[in-house]
Amino acid sequence: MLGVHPGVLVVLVLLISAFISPVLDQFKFKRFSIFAIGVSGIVFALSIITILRVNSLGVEYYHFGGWTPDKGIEFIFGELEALMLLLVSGMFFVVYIYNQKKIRAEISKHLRGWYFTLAFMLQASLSGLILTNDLFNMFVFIEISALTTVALISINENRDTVFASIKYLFLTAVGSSSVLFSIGLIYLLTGYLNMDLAGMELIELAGMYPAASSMAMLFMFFGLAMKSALFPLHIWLPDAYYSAPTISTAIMAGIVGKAYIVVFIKVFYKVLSINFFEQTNLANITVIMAGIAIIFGSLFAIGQTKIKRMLAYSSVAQIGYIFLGIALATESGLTGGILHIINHSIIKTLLFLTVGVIIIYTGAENIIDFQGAGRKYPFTMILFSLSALAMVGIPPLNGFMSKWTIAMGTLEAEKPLYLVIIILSSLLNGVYYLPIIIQSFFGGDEELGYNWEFKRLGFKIILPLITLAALILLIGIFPSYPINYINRIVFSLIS
Amino acid sequence: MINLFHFVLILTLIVVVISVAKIKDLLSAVILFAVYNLIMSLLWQQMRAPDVAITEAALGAGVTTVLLVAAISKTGRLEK
Amino acid sequence: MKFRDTIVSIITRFMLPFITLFGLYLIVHVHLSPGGGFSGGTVVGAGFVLLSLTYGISMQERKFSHRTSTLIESGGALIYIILGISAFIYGQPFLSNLPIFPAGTPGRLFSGGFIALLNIAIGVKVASTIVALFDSLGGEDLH
Amino acid sequence: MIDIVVHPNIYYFASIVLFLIGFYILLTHPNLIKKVIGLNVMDSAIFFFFVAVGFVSDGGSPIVEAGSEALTVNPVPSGLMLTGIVVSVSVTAFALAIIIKVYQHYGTINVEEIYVVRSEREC
Amino acid sequence: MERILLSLRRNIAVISSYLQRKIRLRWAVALIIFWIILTGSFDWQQLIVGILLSFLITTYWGHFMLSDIQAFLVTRKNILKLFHYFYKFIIEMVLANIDVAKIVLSPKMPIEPTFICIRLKPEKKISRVLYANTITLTPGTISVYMVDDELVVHALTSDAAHNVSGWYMEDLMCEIEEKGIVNYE
Repeated sequence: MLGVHPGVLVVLVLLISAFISPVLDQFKFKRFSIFAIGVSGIVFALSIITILRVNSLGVEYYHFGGWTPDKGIEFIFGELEALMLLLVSGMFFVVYIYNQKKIRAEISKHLRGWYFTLAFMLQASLSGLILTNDLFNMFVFIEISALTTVALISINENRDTVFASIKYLFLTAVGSSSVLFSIGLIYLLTGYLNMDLAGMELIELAGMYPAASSMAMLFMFFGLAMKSALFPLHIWLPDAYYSAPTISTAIMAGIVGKAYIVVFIKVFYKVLSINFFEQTNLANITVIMAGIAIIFGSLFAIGQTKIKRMLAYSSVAQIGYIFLGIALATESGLTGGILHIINHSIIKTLLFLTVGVIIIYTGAENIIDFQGAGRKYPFTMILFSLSALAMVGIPPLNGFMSKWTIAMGTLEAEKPLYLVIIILSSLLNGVYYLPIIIQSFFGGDEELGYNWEFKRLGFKIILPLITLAALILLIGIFPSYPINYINRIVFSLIS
Repeated sequence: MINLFHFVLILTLIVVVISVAKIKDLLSAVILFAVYNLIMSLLWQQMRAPDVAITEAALGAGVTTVLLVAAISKTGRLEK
Repeated sequence: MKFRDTIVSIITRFMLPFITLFGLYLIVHVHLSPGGGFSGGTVVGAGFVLLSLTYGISMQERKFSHRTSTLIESGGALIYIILGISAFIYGQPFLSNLPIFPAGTPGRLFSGGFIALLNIAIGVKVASTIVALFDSLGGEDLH
Repeated sequence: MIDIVVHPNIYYFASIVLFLIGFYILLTHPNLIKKVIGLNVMDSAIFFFFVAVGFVSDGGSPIVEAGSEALTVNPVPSGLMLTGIVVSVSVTAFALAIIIKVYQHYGTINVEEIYVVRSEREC
Repeated sequence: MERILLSLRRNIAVISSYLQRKIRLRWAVALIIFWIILTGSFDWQQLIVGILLSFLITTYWGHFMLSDIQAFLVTRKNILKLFHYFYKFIIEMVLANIDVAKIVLSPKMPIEPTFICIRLKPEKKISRVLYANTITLTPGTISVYMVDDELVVHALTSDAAHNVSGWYMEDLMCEIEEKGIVNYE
């Protein structure tokens, strides 16, 4: 059927459930967690169908309202989009299952319906952001996701969250404004808002109007880098990640930033491609910024005393890796970048979820409090260690594969300095992750035996944690399948 | 070729915005900002975009001003 | 505390129906003249804001309670999506015009397919959102 | 109407000037409400830019009468800007709501004073 | 005694509901006229939607519109008076505009802003408000605040302030009120 595409249904189902939840809330509906699991399960199934359909039928376009692409909004279902859609809906599914118990502790009762409205809206806007092939529609989805993210940060109102959210709101609004300005310039130059058509026009026009096109590029770069927290523009990130409730943080760290990076890839490889990689120096500047991000993110992380802040700064470094891979614009570099989007999403989500378990049961927010936590909560801390090691890049785990591929990319681009930076940063990662692991298992004074906590955690928390850990291992041990898939994406993007 | 009226409106806009930036009293700044939005909507009407003009007049000059005044009445009037 | 100025209260009572009608005019005439769901909804919502500014939040609560506004807000969005989805029945993409809404002659009111219906949904949502926004920003202290 | 000869790019120039003034307000004023105003100025400058992109000198309003084929301005940018204005207003409303919360928690809406309050608490 | 009171009250309720229906109909007519002015056409599609919306609005705002304003000012008896009033009003407005322009343009700027409080002769709220708005619309004076029959007026010069009390327009308004307003209660 022409009318129904599973990928479009993803967005629609989410929007409908977002608007149904306040109605249900008014009628004293209680079981929002189960409702959320159901909806996100459906969405997850739909995105699996989407990726299968893309595999069998190739790239498909969906035109809203039956308008032609030069007039109307267009969704694209390519391989990159399908993969990222699967990532987003999978991560949300996992986080919702985990939410079951967590939400009772962190979010007060009368806000739960509201919380799920926001989360559904966020997921819908992120899915739309990934799928859309229209520049202005992209802007609208960016704004929706920004607003819902701020609302998710400040859902528990206290001194830290209001400050973090106002900071994030201002910076993200500046970012959106500059994205919109850039879209205006692109529209002025080409007369199209469709990404493919505008990109096609820009190939010829960029040479004729270098000032306007490079300005469009600069504004777009500034806006998207601000949103995805590339190093000097990351200042909103630590506050936001630290003060938000842990479930919101897991969503933000694992998924929200990644969607903006996907948009970055789409815009800079499809629309502004020629400009970006041949006529200007912006790609080189991005590489340098990414290198600084990798080093300084890790250095800042070492200095932190709060565990969530440390993880936030580690995110800054990892976003640097992703941008490094993207901006190198070589085959391996881009492959590594996209693979690292997936890997970092999985690893960071698992890190925040495990830390969330510890925070919920012990209230430990400082790194020092983690002494001996491994003996009280061995299962959680083993998974924490696994993901931390994956983040450092220990060989059989997935973090190693993406870092390795990015390192190959630096050699392909003949920038060996960045290989050194990657190795150095891995060492720095080790410096701040390993002490926590060692302290948690061997530190502390208490003479506690190992006390497995399966009963206390319950199935609904263990299942998502184990799933994510299994994914880390699977991608680490059998990297060829995802890498082959991503290679196809990269081939279509670079050619 | 450009209409003289447009030119005058644009100059007024810039002057108003600079005075918004310079004024210390927040309430006056908000009222000047409403003036700015009204001039903007007039300009858009002159530039043959009537639907944007009507939306700007309703939202930019109306709702935004009301919300800003509400916020100022809750926080404080003078910029320190 | 009630605002006791007779001029404002009488004029509010006198103007409110006209304000509402003007908002509805903007919403219904979306495909014929400038305006549309958003501007019209804002005008209607501004009428309610005027009401609560003049007579206090209690009067507004009587006419348009918080619960109603929440329900209507979600309802407007849901109507929009359902109208869009109903195109699936005819095998058309999302938000296509349905065959049951003929295009009509341009320039007359019953033309433009279901655009007017979509804008009514938008207008309903926007009006209730404006009211909710004003309430949540603490409009009750202003009058 | 009187016409004077100025380059038509004055619209783009003006919008960029307004954008920069808005950005200046956003950056230099420590007061949060002033920052919100600056943000709005920036946004409306961009909307102005879009309207200018669609503007055709001597074009009529894009309201189609039956059978007429007069020159009209491009309706697409102004249609987009409707959405843009909506988005900007919702960001403003949200920012103001959070600003009121900031005032309740910190007793001030001046960013520099908020930093002072925060650093005092951490010491 | 109680029974009599009760029946009286019920009668009043019946009368007032009848009147409300009548007044509601008048409101609907006014709204439809407004609608026709807005749309500028007599197309049957427009008219149907207009009538529908007008009745929708009158049913929604119904009680609110009517609970205080007991009746319309316009009746068959006083419509000529009203036209006369508006005629005088426009003349006054032009004259006062010239006055204010003189004051503003003169280099000395002889302004002495004053507040005065006057007692209004008209008895109905609606006619008071109409009179207060007349004062506002004639330049140089602005009616600031009105409670019951006290009206605070801000005037640009003391002459204007003196002229406001005992203005002949007020007597005109009283005449309109006497002839026009049927006291329904």
